Order: sequence, then C-alpha cells, then structure tokens
Amino acid sequence: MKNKLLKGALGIAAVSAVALAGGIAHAKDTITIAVPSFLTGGAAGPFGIPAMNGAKMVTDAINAGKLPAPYNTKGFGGATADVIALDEGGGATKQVAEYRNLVEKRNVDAIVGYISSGNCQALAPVAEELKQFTIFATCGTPRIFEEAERKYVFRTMGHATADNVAAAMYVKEKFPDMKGYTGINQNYAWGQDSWRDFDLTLQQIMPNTKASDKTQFPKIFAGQYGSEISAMSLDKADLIHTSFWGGDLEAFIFQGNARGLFKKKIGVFTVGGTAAYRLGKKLPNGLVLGARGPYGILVKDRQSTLNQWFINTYKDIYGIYPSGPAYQYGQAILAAKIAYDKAGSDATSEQLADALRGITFESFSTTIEMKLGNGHQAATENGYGITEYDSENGENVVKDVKFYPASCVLPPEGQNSVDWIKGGMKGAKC
Amino acid sequence: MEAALTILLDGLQFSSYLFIVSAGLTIIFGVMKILNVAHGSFYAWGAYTAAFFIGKFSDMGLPDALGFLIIVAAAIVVGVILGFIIEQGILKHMYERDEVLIVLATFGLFLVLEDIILIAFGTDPYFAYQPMALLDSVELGGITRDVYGMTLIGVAAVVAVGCWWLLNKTKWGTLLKAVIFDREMGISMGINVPLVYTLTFIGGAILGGLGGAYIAPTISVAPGLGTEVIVLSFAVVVVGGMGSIVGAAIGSLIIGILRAIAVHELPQVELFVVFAVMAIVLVFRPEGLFAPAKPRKI
Amino acid sequence: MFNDRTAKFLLLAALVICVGGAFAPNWIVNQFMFGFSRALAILGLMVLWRTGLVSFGHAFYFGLGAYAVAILDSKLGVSDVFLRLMAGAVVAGVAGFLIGFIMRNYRDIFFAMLNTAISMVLFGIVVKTESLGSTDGFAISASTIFGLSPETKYPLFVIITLVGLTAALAVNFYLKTTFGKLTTAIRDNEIRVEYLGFSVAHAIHLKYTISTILAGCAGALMAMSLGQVDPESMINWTVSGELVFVTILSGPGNVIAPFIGSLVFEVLRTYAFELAPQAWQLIMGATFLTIIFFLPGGIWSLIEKLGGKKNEK
Amino acid sequence: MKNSSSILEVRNLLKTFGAVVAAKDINVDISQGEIVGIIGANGAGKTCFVNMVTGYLAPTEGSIKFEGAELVGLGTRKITHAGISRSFQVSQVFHSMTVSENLMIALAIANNRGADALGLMDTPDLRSKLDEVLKRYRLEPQKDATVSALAQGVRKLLDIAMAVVSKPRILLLDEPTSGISVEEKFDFMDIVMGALKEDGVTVLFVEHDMEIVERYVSRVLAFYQGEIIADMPPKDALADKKVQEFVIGKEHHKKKK
Repeated sequence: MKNKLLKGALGIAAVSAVALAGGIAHAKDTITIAVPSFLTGGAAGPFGIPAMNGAKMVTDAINAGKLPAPYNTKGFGGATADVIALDEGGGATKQVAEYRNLVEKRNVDAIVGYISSGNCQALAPVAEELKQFTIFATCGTPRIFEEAERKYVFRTMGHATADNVAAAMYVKEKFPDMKGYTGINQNYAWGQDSWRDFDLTLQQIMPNTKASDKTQFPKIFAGQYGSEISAMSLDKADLIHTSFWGGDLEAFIFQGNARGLFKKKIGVFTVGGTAAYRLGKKLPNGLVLGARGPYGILVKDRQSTLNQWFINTYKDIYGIYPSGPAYQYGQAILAAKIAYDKAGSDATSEQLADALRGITFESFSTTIEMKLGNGHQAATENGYGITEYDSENGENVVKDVKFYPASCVLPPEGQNSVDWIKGGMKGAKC
Repeated sequence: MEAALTILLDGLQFSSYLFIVSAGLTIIFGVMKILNVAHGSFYAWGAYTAAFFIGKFSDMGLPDALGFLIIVAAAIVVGVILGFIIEQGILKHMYERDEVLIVLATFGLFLVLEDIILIAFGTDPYFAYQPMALLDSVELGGITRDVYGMTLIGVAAVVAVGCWWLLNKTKWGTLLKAVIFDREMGISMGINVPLVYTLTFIGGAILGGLGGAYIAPTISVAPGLGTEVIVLSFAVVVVGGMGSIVGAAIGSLIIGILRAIAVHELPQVELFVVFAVMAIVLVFRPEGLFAPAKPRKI
Repeated sequence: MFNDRTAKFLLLAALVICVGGAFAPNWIVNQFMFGFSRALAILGLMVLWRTGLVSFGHAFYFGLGAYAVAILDSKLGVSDVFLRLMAGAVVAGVAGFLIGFIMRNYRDIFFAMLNTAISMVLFGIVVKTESLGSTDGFAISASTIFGLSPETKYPLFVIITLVGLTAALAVNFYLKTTFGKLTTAIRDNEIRVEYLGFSVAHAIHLKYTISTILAGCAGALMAMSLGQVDPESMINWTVSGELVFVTILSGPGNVIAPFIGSLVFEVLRTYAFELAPQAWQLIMGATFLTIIFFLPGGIWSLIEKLGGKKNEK
Repeated sequence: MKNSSSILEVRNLLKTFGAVVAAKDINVDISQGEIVGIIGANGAGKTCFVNMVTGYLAPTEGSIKFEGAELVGLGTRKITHAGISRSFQVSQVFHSMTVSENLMIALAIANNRGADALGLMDTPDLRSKLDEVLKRYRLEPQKDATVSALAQGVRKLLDIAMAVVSKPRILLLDEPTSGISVEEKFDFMDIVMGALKEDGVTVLFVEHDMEIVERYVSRVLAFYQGEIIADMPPKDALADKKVQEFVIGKEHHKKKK
C-alpha cells in the first residue's frame, strides 16, 4: 500500500517535472487569464456582467483570430487564452486573499479586470509583491499610480479625475449661465472623490458659481432618496452633480423624475452611460451624461471598423448595445493580447510589463496612450453628451457630444490630480 | 413653514418605509424570540416577484392599475410560500435548540436565498415603475412630490393599525400576547403554540415581502437589495425595543424624522443619525425604548 | 500546563506545522496564516459559547484589532509585528472590558444582538469617515520583526503559529482553573453560582474580555497576513456571522478544534469560490445549515468519534 | 439588641408585588443552633421569606439582621459570604457535570471566594475536602455520575451538600423532602440533619410534611397569606386551631381570615 502511494507520488513528481521543463522550453499553447468582475450584488447587472461579456467576447475573437486588423492574428502571442471568471464582491480584504490564490495556487498567467477602486487600491501593492502582470480595466481612483511607482500593474482607461474635470468643462461650455450647483454622491471613497474633483474644477473654471453648502452624501445602496430630492428641490442651485451608479443611479432617476427634479435642475451624471440603454423611455431628456470616457452610448456613431465590429458583435451575442464596462474590459483584454504578441506567449510578467509600458494603441473606440504613471496609466479623451429619447427608433441617444483630449482633462505626468486642479490645471491643452 | 412641512413629510415618508420593513422582524422576534436574518430575503423576494409580474403584465398590455393588486399578491405569495417552507422545513426542528443557533440558521438561509434569487432572476435589474407613474405627482409645500411615495405613509398606518387591532381587539391577539409573555404559560393554557409560531412567521414574512413589493416601483430591483434592509430594520428594532410593535413605530419615527431634519439642515451628519440614535439608546437603555415586559422565573 | 494530551498534541503539531511551512507552497502557507489568525477569535468565542453565550458581533473586536494595526501603520508608521499585535489586543481588550459592563447583564439572544448592534455602530462610523479609510480601508505595509524585514511570509507564518499555540495552551490551562470550570457551571445554572458566593457578572465579564482580546489579536494578525483592511471584510455583521459559523463548525469540545475548524473554513471558502463564482454564498449557507442540523458538536465531535477519544477536556 | 442570643432578627418585613401582598408584618428572632420548621400552604409566603433572607428578593420594607448586621440591600452573593446558605425546592445543580465536579466548584468557590480563581481547581487540598463531603453526604457511589442521570433524592442531597461546603452559620432548606419517596424520606433527613448537627449550623427549613416537622424541629413558624400566624414548638403548633385550619389540609377555601 505504502509502496503504491510512493510510486504514485514519484510518478506525479516526474510528470510535473517534465511538464515544467517543457513549459520553459517551448512557447505555450494556452494561457490562463483571470477576469475578476462583480458577478453578485448590486454592481453585477450594470457593470459586472457587461464587463465580463466584453472580456469574453474579445477573448473568444482573439482566440479565433477574428478581430479586425491590425489585431487579426490568432491568439495571445499565438496561445489560446482560457478565461477564469471570478467574483469581485465581498470587500477588498477578501479580494486580496483571492488574488493571492489566483497567483500562488491557480497559477494564472495574467489578471485583467476589477471595477471597484477599493479593490484596485488594495491589490496594486499585492500585485507588485507577487510580481504579477495585472491590467486594471475599470476602477477609477487616481491614487493607484500617484501614490507609488508600479512595475507590474497597468490601467488601460483614464482615471476618475478626467470624468469630473471633463464634466465641469462641458457644463461651462453648455450652461455658461449656471449660478450655483449641488451634488448627491454616495458616501464612500468614490462619491467623495468625484464630488471633490468636480467642485474644485468648477471653482477654477467658473469662479462666479457657488457650490451649495448642503450637498448630499447618502449611504451607498440606500435606495430611498425622498428627503434628498426634497432638499435639492428647495436648494437654489440649478445644477446637480452625481456619480451614482447601478441600482442607486436608477432609483434616483426614477424618484427624481417622478418629482420633476430634472425639469427644474440640470442633472450631471458622470456614470450615467450604463443606464442609457437599459432605462429606455424612463430616462429623462436633457441629462448631461458621461460614460467614464469614450465608451458606450457616447461612441455609438463612431464608424471605425474596430468600433463597428465591437458594437455589432456584442449586439449579436447579447442582444443589447455594449455599455462602458464592456468596452473597458474588452480593451483591457486587447492590451493583454498586444503585450503577449510582443513578448511571446511564454513571457514572464516582467517581459509582459515591458511590452505594455508606454505604448500607444488603437482600441475599439479610442486611442489609448499609456503615458502616465511611468507608462502604466492610460490617457484617453473624455466626453459628455445630453440625453434625448429618439421616439422614431424607440431608443435613447445623446446629442451635443463633445470630447476633450486627454491632455485637457488629465494632469501631466508626475502630478497629483488634486494639486493639479487646485493649481489651476496648468499645462492643460484643450 | 413650507420647509417645515417638507421636512415633516419627508420624515414621515422615510419613517413609514422603516416601519414597514421592520414590523415583520419585530413581530417574529416578539413571538418566537427569533432574530430572523433572512428577513432581508423576504424583502428581496417580495420586490423581485412584484417587479417581475408588474413588468410582465405591462408587456401584455394589461392596465397598470393592476400593479397594486400584484404588489399585495406578491407579498402574500412570497410570505406564505417562503415563510411556510422555512418555518416548517427548518425552524420547526430547532425550537428545542439554543435561540442563537436559530439566528445562525437564518443567517445560513439568508446566504442561500440571496444566491437563489441570483439564479432565479439573473443579475439584470427589474423595473416596475408603472404604479408610480400612474399616481403622478402633486405640488406641495413649494415642491413636487410623487403621490406614490406619500401613499407609503398610508400603507404604514394600515400596517400599524392592523397589528394593533389584531393584538388588542381580537381573540387571536390575546392568545398571541400570552405566548409572547411566556411560551410555557401559553402551552399550559392549551394554546396551540406550534400553530401560533407558523402563522406568526408567515405573517412576518408577508410584511417583509410587502416592504419589498411596495418599494419595488421606486427602485431598481437588483441583487443584494435585501442586505441593506437587514441593517436598517435591525437598527429600528434595537432602538424601539426588540419585539415591540409600538417600539418599532416610535423607533421608525425618531430615526426617520431626525434623518429628514439632517438632510435638509445639516447633510454632513445625516449618515450618523441612524447610528447615533442606536448608540445612545444602547448606552442608556440597552433593551430598547419599549422593551416588552419579561416574565419572572422562580 | 504542558502535561496533558491536548497540550502535548498542540506542541507537537505546532512544531510539525512550523517545519512543514518552510517547504509548503505559498498558497498553503497563506491558508494556514488566515486560518490560524481567525482561529484566535474562534478560541475566544468558544470560551463564551461554553458559558452558553454566543456573540453575533465579535467582528467589532476583530475589526478593532485589524484597524489598530492599520492606523498605527498609516499614521505612525509602526511596522513591528509584536507592537502591532499588542496594539490590536490592547485596543480590543480595553473596548471589550468597557462594553463588558453592559454585556454582562444580558444573556441568550439579547447578548447576541446587543453585540451585533454595537458592531454596526462601529461599521457605520468607519464607512463614513474618510480619515478612517471609508470603504476603501487601508493597505498595510509588510511587518518587520525586531527591525528586520523578512523576504518571505514564512517568519510571520511561524509567529502566527506560535501565537496560536500560546493562546491555545493558555485557554486550555484557563479551562482547568476555577474560573474556567465555572464556564460550564454558569451555563448550567447561574442561580446556584451566585448562591455559592461567586459573581456570575464578574465571571462573564472576564470571559467576555478574554474573548475580545483574542478577537483583537485575530484581527491584528489577519490584517498583517493579508496586508489590507476594509470595513466590509473586517467589521460588517456578515463577518460576525462567519466567526460564529466557524465556531459552530469547529465545535466546543477542545482548544484544538478552532484551529482545525478555521482551516476547514478557509479551504471550503477557497474552493466554493473557485468552483462557483456566482453561487459560493449558496454553498457556504448550505454547509452552514448542514452543520447546524447534522453535526451539532462540530468537527471536533467527528474527530472524537473517529479517533475514539473520550472525555479529553 | 434586646435579644442578644439571636443570630437572625427579622423586623416588620413587608413584600408586595403591585397589589399582591406576599409578606407582611413578619417579626422573628432565631437563636444560635435552633432548628426551625417553616410551614404553610402553597403561596403562603414561605419561599418568599427564604428568598428575602437570602437576598434573592428585596423586601419592600423592614429589616433583616444577621449577627447584628443588616442584610437588606445585599445581594445573594454577599449574603452567602456573610454566612447564610440555602438549598432549593427544585435542586439547583450543574446538570451537565458530575457530582464531584459540582462539589469541587462549590468547594473551590467556598475556599477562596474567587480570589484565587485563576489557580488550578484540582488541588490535593480540595480533593481531600471533596472526599470528606462525599462521605458525609453518602454520595461516594455516585461521585462520577453526571447529575442529569441521577435520581431526584441524590440531586437533593447534592444540592444541600453544595450549600453547606461554605460552612454557613445559617442554612435555609427549601422543602428538602419534596420529590423524595415516603420510604426514603427519614433516611434522607437523617443523613442531612446528622451532617448539619456535627457542624452546629442553625437550620430553617420549609416543609410540607408534618411528620418530618415533628421529628426534626424544635420550633415552628406557620405562614398564612404572607403572615406568621403561629410561632411555637411543633406539638403546640399541630394542635393549634388556626394552624389546623389554614395550614394542615383542613382548608375551607376561605378568602378572608
């Protein structure tokens, strides 16, 4: 009995030794990419699932060599990628434990994803410690690359500062007569940061306007905004800024709409894009809508082959137009392909990082320049539009879309976002 | 004056919401001494069921007014089915065991029910705005208010009066009070305590489901919506006194009105209202403001 | 202190685990670190449980321990592993001692729920306060040991194992003292204990404080092994639920049980998460119900049955 | 200090629960070494009296002095420390533990009142004391049995043994023979009273059984509706009209005196 066990163990050891040696000698046929996203909880519907769909769709197309040129080569450096989908819920600490499992137990080759800023913030140092090639897809906080220099961590979309600076610029351009503004943002890091950036920017570019002293910060997932809507209705401000997302966003739109809030006030929704396709007729006209960059409804009319392929394929598979998160995850997967194509399918994390650092590439909807954070943080344009229901086609569209170049809404390399805005956004090229 | 009216209405509306979601929790606790963590799941199931059918009926071209019927039906169906299955299938077999173990069992149930919702309804949110759109809005105190939101106050009043009437004006209520005061006494008086338990649990579940179903038209019905409700209803019940209906009503009013004042006058402190009230009550009166009398043993 | 079977087993097991850890893959070392960290909190809850008390809010102390480490790190730059551990224990212990004056008057479900309520207050405050990290929490720098910063996690793993061993031995000894023996006595009959001339309130207060110190240590060690704290994973009521779950899973039979139970929990969660990313809660919940119904004595009762051990207390 | 030999002086004791009067005008002096029986119908206030003397219930009015010191206001624990112990009508023991463990806990607490509670309980000193108690109360055969598996009589013995290990100067026994069969009751009481006599303890016991009362006590307190209606030697008490009417089975279900 004991002998048998011993032989078995030796056998396994020998096989794995051969496999290991083989892996080192030849390019891999398959690689594993872990894609974390919200699969449970309130963020799953509006963010997690579209994101995962986008990632899977792009991965499948790459595996089959079906992406439009110039990405029509098969695979990731020739290797087929397996996607491991996993849930991003449960808090940053839990995600740290899961991340370690991904790297140390499940031995994934690359990790591409994450929506929550809290998770990205917590995982960046872990990724560095474990020397694991990681691309953050959607999370927004600027702190990740401003606080420390990263070697293995990338982010392929602009950070949240751009969302709110662009929002303020759009407001200045379209509503020059606006006198006062207020805001309703969730009381956690995302909402607090968003309001601060928007408020600081307006102080700079529209110094004659005044922020309300009664800005609202309800609890995340509160769902009931009756009192807040009353308070904002009574407020003198004529503009409302919100970074609400998901269920809170939709509940706020329903409740505010029923009470005529958006008829009296201009609503600025920095993450409103995710709701545009889903709410249909229930979305009020005249909202200022962002999508955290050039994604989703804002770029529906862009005619590039890559963009049209993305929209049409997504609509074929999932029956709905792709929203921002689908784009963001899709382009992060694309970035992984570019890195693998350059470095080879057997590349180490170090080689992959070298391959991606500082490059500029054409993504589905926009050009991505990895030029901030020492070449680890993307700079992209950012834009807004105004909602209108197109009764002919029975769907929402945005009009008056305006995009601001990255150099206009993001701080130059090496500068902290908040300091940059406070300092009058020096060096911004609009 | 107008501002005061607005604050009062906002406060009442939020208090009503709090009361509806916490009434079922406190009733179940009062009678059965079970802190039902799965209460949030009843809320979620009520919301999903209502939203699902309101959407379906609307798609079929049926009149939107049916939505109100669906809301009540959803609460009853969810309460009866889930309440019955959980009480008969699980809790019934645990009454001999430690009360705290029962809390844990409901915690386990909560985890299971959360994921079953995900499997049954998917991750995409459901919208059931039709009943709210139907009732339109009015100008009141210088601002627009949606009528649907204000009917919440009526629903809460009906629930409160209904509970009061049931407890104080019916034979059933007398039996229930005997069981609440002392289970052993109830048994010795010949009360069919297992039946009382089953019906109480179903009743509490219906109230939980009603909370979700009634709120559904004003929100996006999405995964995880039950979690928040557990915390809120628990806070109300702790403040009011665990197991006391009057306590739940007063607790809801205190938290709801203070919160409305904060939102209007000093939004920075709004977030701490619930917890501040809870902390103060815990320090000075840990058993809550209206803790029901306990029988003396020995 | 070392001359019973449990103590001997603990010493031997700690030795084997420490040596084994040097050769084990990282992810296994991680599982042991998380498991043993949590086990300290479970050990405290076990002491309470033997008295007939279950706290559904010990995430309060677990979180205090973790946040003590985080705040020391981010505000004062303290990185020494022992200072951090002490801070976690002291902060949680002092809070537990003070709150104990309230808690010692309550029993059963009221005890469980008052603890929940207090933990929710802390959760609310942390989530809403930017200087406490709000929902994001804090990243925690790597711990140093006597001024040295180790290359790998192994030294921390050894320290956690040794802290676990010390705590287990101490609790094992405690359970044999008059105070410890009173644990079961109070559960059985408080009136008699009072009539024998012993203050039940004092005894419960002491047990409560012990359990909070242990929970604080657990939080501090967990924070150090994870390198991250946030309110959702450290203070939320679901964390309290998890702690009680692991306590029930372990069983109250022996001080070894919490360590085994916590490891089983870590492994269970890892695989549930891996196999069913969208339904892992369902797996955990179902396991939970199964344990409550079919294994009321927890894993330890299973071990006793299999090993044929009897009455090792 | 009018009666200097009194170990317990009870004056004008009153206890009400809302409108219900559970004890009224109770005045008693107990001398050192007396064995006193407390009799009365159900609800007459006997257990209430015991509960007040031992601090489980606080009197509404009145005073209870033990060796000259006021007991009213002290909790059960302080009164135990002062030297008064009690047993219970339904034995109050640790049901999931063995007889030895029950007694060891009682001994450990009695020995140091918790001052040394962090010491090991199982010491040779306590062991020898345990053996002595087991022997005196004839509990040796059952010493390793779990209490929940024991017969009612043995539990009662254990209950009393636990009450006396702290060497009280007054012991209150609440219906020691309830739940014990007729054949066993004298054997049982012989064990108990024999052991107590050795220690010279003053004993007050509540009892229904008049045979037991006649045989073991030197004085009887008869309770009726919260008041003491007779305080005399047992022979006189049994012959007393009021006692016969209100206490000993010849009740007429009268609502008023």
